[in-house]
Amino acid sequence: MAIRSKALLAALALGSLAFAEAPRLSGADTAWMLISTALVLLMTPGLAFFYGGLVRAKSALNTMMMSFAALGFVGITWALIGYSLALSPGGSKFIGDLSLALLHNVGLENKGSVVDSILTIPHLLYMAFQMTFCIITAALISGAVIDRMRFPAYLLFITVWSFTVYAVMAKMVWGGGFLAQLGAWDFAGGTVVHINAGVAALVAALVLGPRKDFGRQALLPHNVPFALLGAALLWFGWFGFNGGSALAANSIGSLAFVNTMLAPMATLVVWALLDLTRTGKVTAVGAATGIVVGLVAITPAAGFISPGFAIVLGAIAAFPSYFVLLWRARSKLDDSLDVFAGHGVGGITGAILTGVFAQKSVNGVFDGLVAGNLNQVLVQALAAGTAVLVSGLGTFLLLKLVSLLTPLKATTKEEATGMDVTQHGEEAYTSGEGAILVADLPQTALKPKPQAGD
Amino acid sequence: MAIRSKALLAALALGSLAFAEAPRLSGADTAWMLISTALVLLMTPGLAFFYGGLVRAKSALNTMMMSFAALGFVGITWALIGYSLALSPGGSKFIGDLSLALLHNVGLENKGSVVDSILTIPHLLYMAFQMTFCIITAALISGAVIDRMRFPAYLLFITVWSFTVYAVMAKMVWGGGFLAQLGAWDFAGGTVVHINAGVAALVAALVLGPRKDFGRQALLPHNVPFALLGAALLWFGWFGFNGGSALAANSIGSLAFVNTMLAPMATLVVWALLDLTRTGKVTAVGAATGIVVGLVAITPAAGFISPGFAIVLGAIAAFPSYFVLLWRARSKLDDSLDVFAGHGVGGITGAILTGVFAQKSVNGVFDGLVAGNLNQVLVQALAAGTAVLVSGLGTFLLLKLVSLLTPLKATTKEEATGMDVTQHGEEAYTSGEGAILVADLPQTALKPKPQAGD
Amino acid sequence: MAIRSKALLAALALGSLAFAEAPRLSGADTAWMLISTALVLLMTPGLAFFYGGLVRAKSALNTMMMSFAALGFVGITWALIGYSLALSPGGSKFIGDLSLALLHNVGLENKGSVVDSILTIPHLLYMAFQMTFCIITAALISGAVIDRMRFPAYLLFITVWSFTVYAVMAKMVWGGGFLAQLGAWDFAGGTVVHINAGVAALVAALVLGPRKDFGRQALLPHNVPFALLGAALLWFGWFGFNGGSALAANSIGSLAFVNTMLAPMATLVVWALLDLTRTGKVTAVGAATGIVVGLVAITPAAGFISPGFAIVLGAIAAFPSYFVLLWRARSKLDDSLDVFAGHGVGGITGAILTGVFAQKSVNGVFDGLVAGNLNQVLVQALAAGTAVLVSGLGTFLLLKLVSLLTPLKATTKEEATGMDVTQHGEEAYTSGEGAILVADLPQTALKPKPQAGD
Amino acid sequence: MKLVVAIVRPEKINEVLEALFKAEVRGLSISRVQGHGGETDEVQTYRGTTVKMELHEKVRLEIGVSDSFVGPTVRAIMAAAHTGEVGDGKIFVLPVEKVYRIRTGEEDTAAVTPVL
Amino acid sequence: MKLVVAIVRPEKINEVLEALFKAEVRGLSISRVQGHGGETDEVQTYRGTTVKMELHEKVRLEIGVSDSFVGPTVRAIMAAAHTGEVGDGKIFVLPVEKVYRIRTGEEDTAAVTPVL
Amino acid sequence: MKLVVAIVRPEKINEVLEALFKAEVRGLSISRVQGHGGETDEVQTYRGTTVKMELHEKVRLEIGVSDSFVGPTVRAIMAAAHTGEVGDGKIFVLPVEKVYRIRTGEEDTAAVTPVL
Ligand SMILES: Nc1ncnc2c1ncn2[C@@H]1O[C@H](COP(=O)(O)OP(=O)(O)O)[C@@H](O)[C@H]1O
Ligand SMILES: Nc1ncnc2c1ncn2[C@@H]1O[C@H](COP(=O)(O)OP(=O)(O)O)[C@@H](O)[C@H]1O
Ligand SMILES: Nc1ncnc2c1ncn2[C@@H]1O[C@H](COP(=O)(O)OP(=O)(O)O)[C@@H](O)[C@H]1O
Repeated sequence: MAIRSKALLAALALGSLAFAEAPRLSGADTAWMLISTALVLLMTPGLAFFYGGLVRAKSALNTMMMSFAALGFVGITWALIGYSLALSPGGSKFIGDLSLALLHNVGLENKGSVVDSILTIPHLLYMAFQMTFCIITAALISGAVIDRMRFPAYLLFITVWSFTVYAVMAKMVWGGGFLAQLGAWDFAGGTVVHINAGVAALVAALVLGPRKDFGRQALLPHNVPFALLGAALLWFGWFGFNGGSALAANSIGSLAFVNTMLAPMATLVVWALLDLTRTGKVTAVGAATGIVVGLVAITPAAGFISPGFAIVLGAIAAFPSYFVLLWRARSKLDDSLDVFAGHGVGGITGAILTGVFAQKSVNGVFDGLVAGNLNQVLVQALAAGTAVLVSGLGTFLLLKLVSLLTPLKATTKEEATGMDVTQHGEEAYTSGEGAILVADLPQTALKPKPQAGD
Repeated sequence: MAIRSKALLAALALGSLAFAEAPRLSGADTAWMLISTALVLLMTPGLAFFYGGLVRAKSALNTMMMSFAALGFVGITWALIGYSLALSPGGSKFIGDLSLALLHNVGLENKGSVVDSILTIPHLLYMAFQMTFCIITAALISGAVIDRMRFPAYLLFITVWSFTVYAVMAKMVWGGGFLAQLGAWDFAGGTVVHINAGVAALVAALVLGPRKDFGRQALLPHNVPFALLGAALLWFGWFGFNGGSALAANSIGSLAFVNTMLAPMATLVVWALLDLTRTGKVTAVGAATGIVVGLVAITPAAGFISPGFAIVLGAIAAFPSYFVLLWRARSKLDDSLDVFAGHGVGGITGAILTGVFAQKSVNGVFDGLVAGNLNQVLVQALAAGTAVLVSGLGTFLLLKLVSLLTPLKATTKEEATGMDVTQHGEEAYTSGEGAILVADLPQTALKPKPQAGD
Repeated sequence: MAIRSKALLAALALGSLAFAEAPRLSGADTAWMLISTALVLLMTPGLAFFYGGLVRAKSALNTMMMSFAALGFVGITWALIGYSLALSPGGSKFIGDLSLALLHNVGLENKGSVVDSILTIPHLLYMAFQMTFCIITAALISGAVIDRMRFPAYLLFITVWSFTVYAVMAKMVWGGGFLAQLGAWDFAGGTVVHINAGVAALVAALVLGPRKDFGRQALLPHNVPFALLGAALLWFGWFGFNGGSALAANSIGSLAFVNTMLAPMATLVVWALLDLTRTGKVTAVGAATGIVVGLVAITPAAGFISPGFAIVLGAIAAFPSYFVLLWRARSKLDDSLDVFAGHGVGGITGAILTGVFAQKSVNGVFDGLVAGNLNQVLVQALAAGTAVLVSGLGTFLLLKLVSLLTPLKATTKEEATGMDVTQHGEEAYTSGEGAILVADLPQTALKPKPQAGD
Repeated sequence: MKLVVAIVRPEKINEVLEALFKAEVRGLSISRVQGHGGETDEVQTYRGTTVKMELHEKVRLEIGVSDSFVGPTVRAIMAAAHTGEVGDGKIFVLPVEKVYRIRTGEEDTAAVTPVL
Repeated sequence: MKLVVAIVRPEKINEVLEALFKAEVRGLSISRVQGHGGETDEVQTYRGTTVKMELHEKVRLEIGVSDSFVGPTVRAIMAAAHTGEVGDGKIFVLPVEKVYRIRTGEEDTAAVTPVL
Repeated sequence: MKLVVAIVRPEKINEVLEALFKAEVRGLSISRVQGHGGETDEVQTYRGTTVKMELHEKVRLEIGVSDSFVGPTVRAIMAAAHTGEVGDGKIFVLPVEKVYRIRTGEEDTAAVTPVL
């Protein structure tokens, strides 16, 4: 089944025959995958700043912590069980088995993975690379629930979500499961990561309901430079995300890499021009958003389409997200940081355009509409639809389940005080005035100076 | 003509014979160039923070956007036409032809580039690597015009500048053009990038004229930590900029890389000591500036001189920039962020010192003054002079041209209000107080609460 | 003696025989070590933000500059003399000789280093990689003395410390010296970097004494997002720190890399749960701290233990640091940013657990307690103890020496005003109000407007 | 002439502004302050350091009004800033001897009557 | 004794300070405030959210002066802060009952007479 | 009713607060201000630009008190904020005509008497 895996695909694309016998470990591929893994890991802190800059100061830490916490809770869960359920060679068309649980059989040789037929790096490194995808997918959801979801409930939610909803999606697409067999292609995670996160975010926003101030007060970004920094780190990390999805430092990796430069550039340009025509001003928040949308849209197509089409895809992708975003802000839907408009809509656009612009002459594996294969578009759409259903339903049930164990939403009083103080007992920016050291400190702390009293 | 290209040079430096027949794709070189390209791309956001931290809060976004916008507008322009005009094998000694326009003939094989004779990575990746150079060069100019140049005029300017002035400079030096034939060497862009940007900035500052507050009020950095962050990201990215300019993970690449560590370290030390002796205090803004100046100066020499001389070069390079910078602040010239003092002067210093410290025993290709070849110094100076002329003249004409289409400068009233609000309709840091959601929002938005009215 | 070096070890671990004859330069290893070196260099700016975010705004620049300055002063010192004293093949069991001083004999071939037997990259690059370790070790100490140590005294201190205390530690462990011969293992610097820096910090805090406000006022973080950014950059860079310590893009490098992901994730989870049980809230500062502690603890073990044990090690490592940190804040010890609790305690924990979890079946070289070799635990403990003595004594003497030349501590008045203003003549965040340009500026500067006077 | 100084909750400021504008009070200045009163202090922890935050974020309004406007101004604030929970804030009415509008030099009532 | 409270444009503050120092007024405190008055509001857009910014950045000066200094102080501010455009700001003169200099315990006039 | 406005050193604010609470003064608001007085200006340099910083960080307290509390309040501040160095700050006592507690509508003394 692994035959559908993005990795093998990348290999096939090279038309290499070498893969008759098992591939050997490659230093060059290992070097590239080491750095790619580091790059994708960096995306989650990048997301923390992208999101954190867009919220009010009193929820900045809460927003950032939702991403940082995923690095710990989702990461460890992936190592213990998530990886096995998502990408073990065995299992069903929808979920893996436990053969790789607790990193059992995940060694330093290029053996035992679902992509063995083309794996040229240690299996352990492949597991780690995939881990970073699971982490950021879970963290992406937080953009819809920041500023009101109780932190313990959030931790429980993403932890379980990562080895259920995410594992199923990964198995179906990359584990040689249902969608892979269907003939759907997803180079680096348009379906598994972005549609999945976008839809989960939409559902979570609906289940939690809006913040008390939503629609009545302007909830403005407290630090736009942080959002720009986040977008920059996301872009930087995305080179590992897409470029690394070839699992090798080869031509397909290079193609995916360069398309990951070109598409968001085009989206950025179109987004800026849309801003300019609509309001007469090019906004910075818009630029940051445009970059991310372009990155989302190229993800499923990165290794499949020509650079020229990547520019076109990036340009087209600006429109649906731009207008859904405008609509959303006027709606009653408090998907606070527009995860659905950005990742859900952007992911669907990308998934379908992959079916449009793919060319066997480029990727060596399959043709899209431009090469006369209309069918691929339908398959891609079907896959996107399936993802919407699976993710939406799974997320809904899981949130309901969690709500039985612990309340999901903070009280309006806590919201008013600010989530940083109420959920984390900290403020992002403190001056220290009026902060009195409490009693369990050395006595001197209580009476700043002998004579201070009188 | 490509024989003069920095890439070939790097190759020759290895004294390799393999280049009789066409080189093969190398996974190791591809891995290194993939990450190098990502690193150089990251420099532009780094520049956004370096510049953005040094301006007043009310222009922070405007300053950052001038860099981010280059990522889109210059990047796409490069793909469509800039690359072909700059680095197509054909064309004249001053400008390329259109044979590579629209990425035509820019494929996944190591064929069709101006550096074919030594290219071991996909041509497409080479194009992308060069793209990142063009982007940051254009963005560098913005430091001279922030806080007063109308944003639409800026967008038009850098877009055209990138496929005219930059393309000509690149062709002359790296495209086997005029300066290459002259025997001038520029390893990674001292001439093409830094002298070019520095002089363009000087001209732009003169054409636009100073900000209304310049020389009357202290215009201080609103966020020095951002400037330090920017300097750090620039340094980090510069390893790809210089190290990657060998186009291979080889000894010359390593030499260029290590020199990119040593030179700015020396500049930083000297700069700190200059600060200490002059004012008794080592400044943080000075440290950030010193690092960048050292990076600029080593750029043309990185792969040509020994590590020992790199330290010397870095130490020397501190002086001219340090004092030009002092003079500038007291002058009437509002090169707001000292692009000329940093990149222009630093670039010229580096270009000439390249002619001084180069050794065939190190780079395998040419000798400088220290090896008894005085002539090389003159050639380097001549090349620098040519760059000053071409860049200065080209930039001047282009700005005049743009000014015919749209005013270059914001009104003093707009300046007083702040460029973020007037050009982008945003503020970098908002608290949300007194921000009223406007009418096209759900009714609830207008009356925060039923009873709020009375 | 080099036989004990971490590098050779990594090689042996491959069970390769190739090392009978001298190894050849490898493009793949060079690519990986180039990026690893860049990553470790980035850690020092990362540290600047981790530390800088945790201090009060009035000392933010001072804190950041203590790291940035190390990039210059320690870096250049290393190139001139430090490297030779630390890692020249010759010399005694405690200090190297001057054979590699001034980068003499440090060339582009893989010759002349202490790890020649397995070196597959240019010697110059190996020197640069090691340089980045020395820089961050010195910078780490600053966390104990920020907010009160005079900057010139600090510069003098770290410069000399780097080629004395650090050089001795490096020689003993990695230069085939005393501890290497003893049979102690330190994969990437638990002893040389973290125990060393942690103990030096403890001593420095004691020698300088506390800040005047310590224990009387709450000294709170002025910018927690900066601390999170710093932790993220540290983690990102740490992949080069540990992964690069294999000196090759091979299986051991991959193992070290993946363990560098897993261990801090486990520490982060445990730290969050400790916070949750103790105060009912998961703190952001705690998350950042937990990540760093986990990274410290895995450092000596990264290439020696299985991924499963890496998770266990990370989880265990949270406890000692967490509670030492609690105790410290209530004590009279002003180790301001808990360098000892984080790096000292974390380093000792890691060093000893390396002796517990190491398995020859994994690292190919030696067994720990879990494989029945109790002795290794004792050796590791002995090595840690030696490091504590050497570092503590050396640092103490050096500080006393420096204090003879120039006062170590700022006056309480300077402390009250803030170190940024008094040591650097700058403020991190300025609004420009009431800042009057001084006389040596153009006349216009003095009278903002003709009519402004009356 | 009077100067009305009011301390209100930050989350209430926009409602207060609307109420004032409805009451034809258009000239005012606000600033962020931190206040102490009957509110219960929150505890915060930074690494080992536990602190009691004795100050809470508030917004201070400063409104110069002619005597006839004091009543409407106070009532508007009272209504819009009220939650009933401890921490709603205070209003102080101070006497003013003279007011000038810098742009025109107008004085007193004229100085605070909005330009139309 | 009087307390002069003035609201001026941020871009004018340095000129105002110079004018005050020229007028021998050396003791003062300033703070950033946001003001509403006759200024036209700017519109800002953040993603889909469009807002009207009803407050503008201003600087507030607080100057305690002895009666004889009120005139010069007001005149200095008036002159230096003036642009003629809507938004120049206001000056309020408030009565003060007592002034203390913390360092010396000096009161009233003595408390605000600069140390030489 | 009086409004006590005090300007003190930032590094002294926590001591001042403690002293006030000891004196049963529990209702107050503080804000960051920048002040100019007799302090010597520091010089700062940013690249080539050298500036004289004429303003120093201070904290402003605003305390509404009933007449009987004016004395204790002033004394508490005087004692706790004092260092004897130039720059300790000032205290101004202003008359207040009316005080309201927004939560309850209580007026004057009742409005500033802490809730227990
Ligand atoms: N006497 C006072 N002087 C100045 N400000 C005060 C005074 N009392 C209260 N405040 C401000 O009002 C806020 C709320 O007051 P508080 O007494 O806590 O609530 P309430 O007014 O509902 O009893 C405080 O945080 C403080 O900012
Ligand atoms: N009645 C008032 N009370 C307090 N501040 C005021 C008042 N009126 C105006 N201001 C302040 O003065 C600024 C300018 O006032 P505005 O009426 O807009 O301009 P002008 O004074 O030129 O008519 C406002 O932004 C506000 O900060
Ligand atoms: N006349 C005044 N009006 C308002 N604030 C003042 C006045 N004089 C001084 N201040 C404030 O008090 C602070 C200290 O005053 P200063 O004269 O420097 O010291 P001292 O009071 O010890 O002589 C100043 O920085 C300023 O904030």
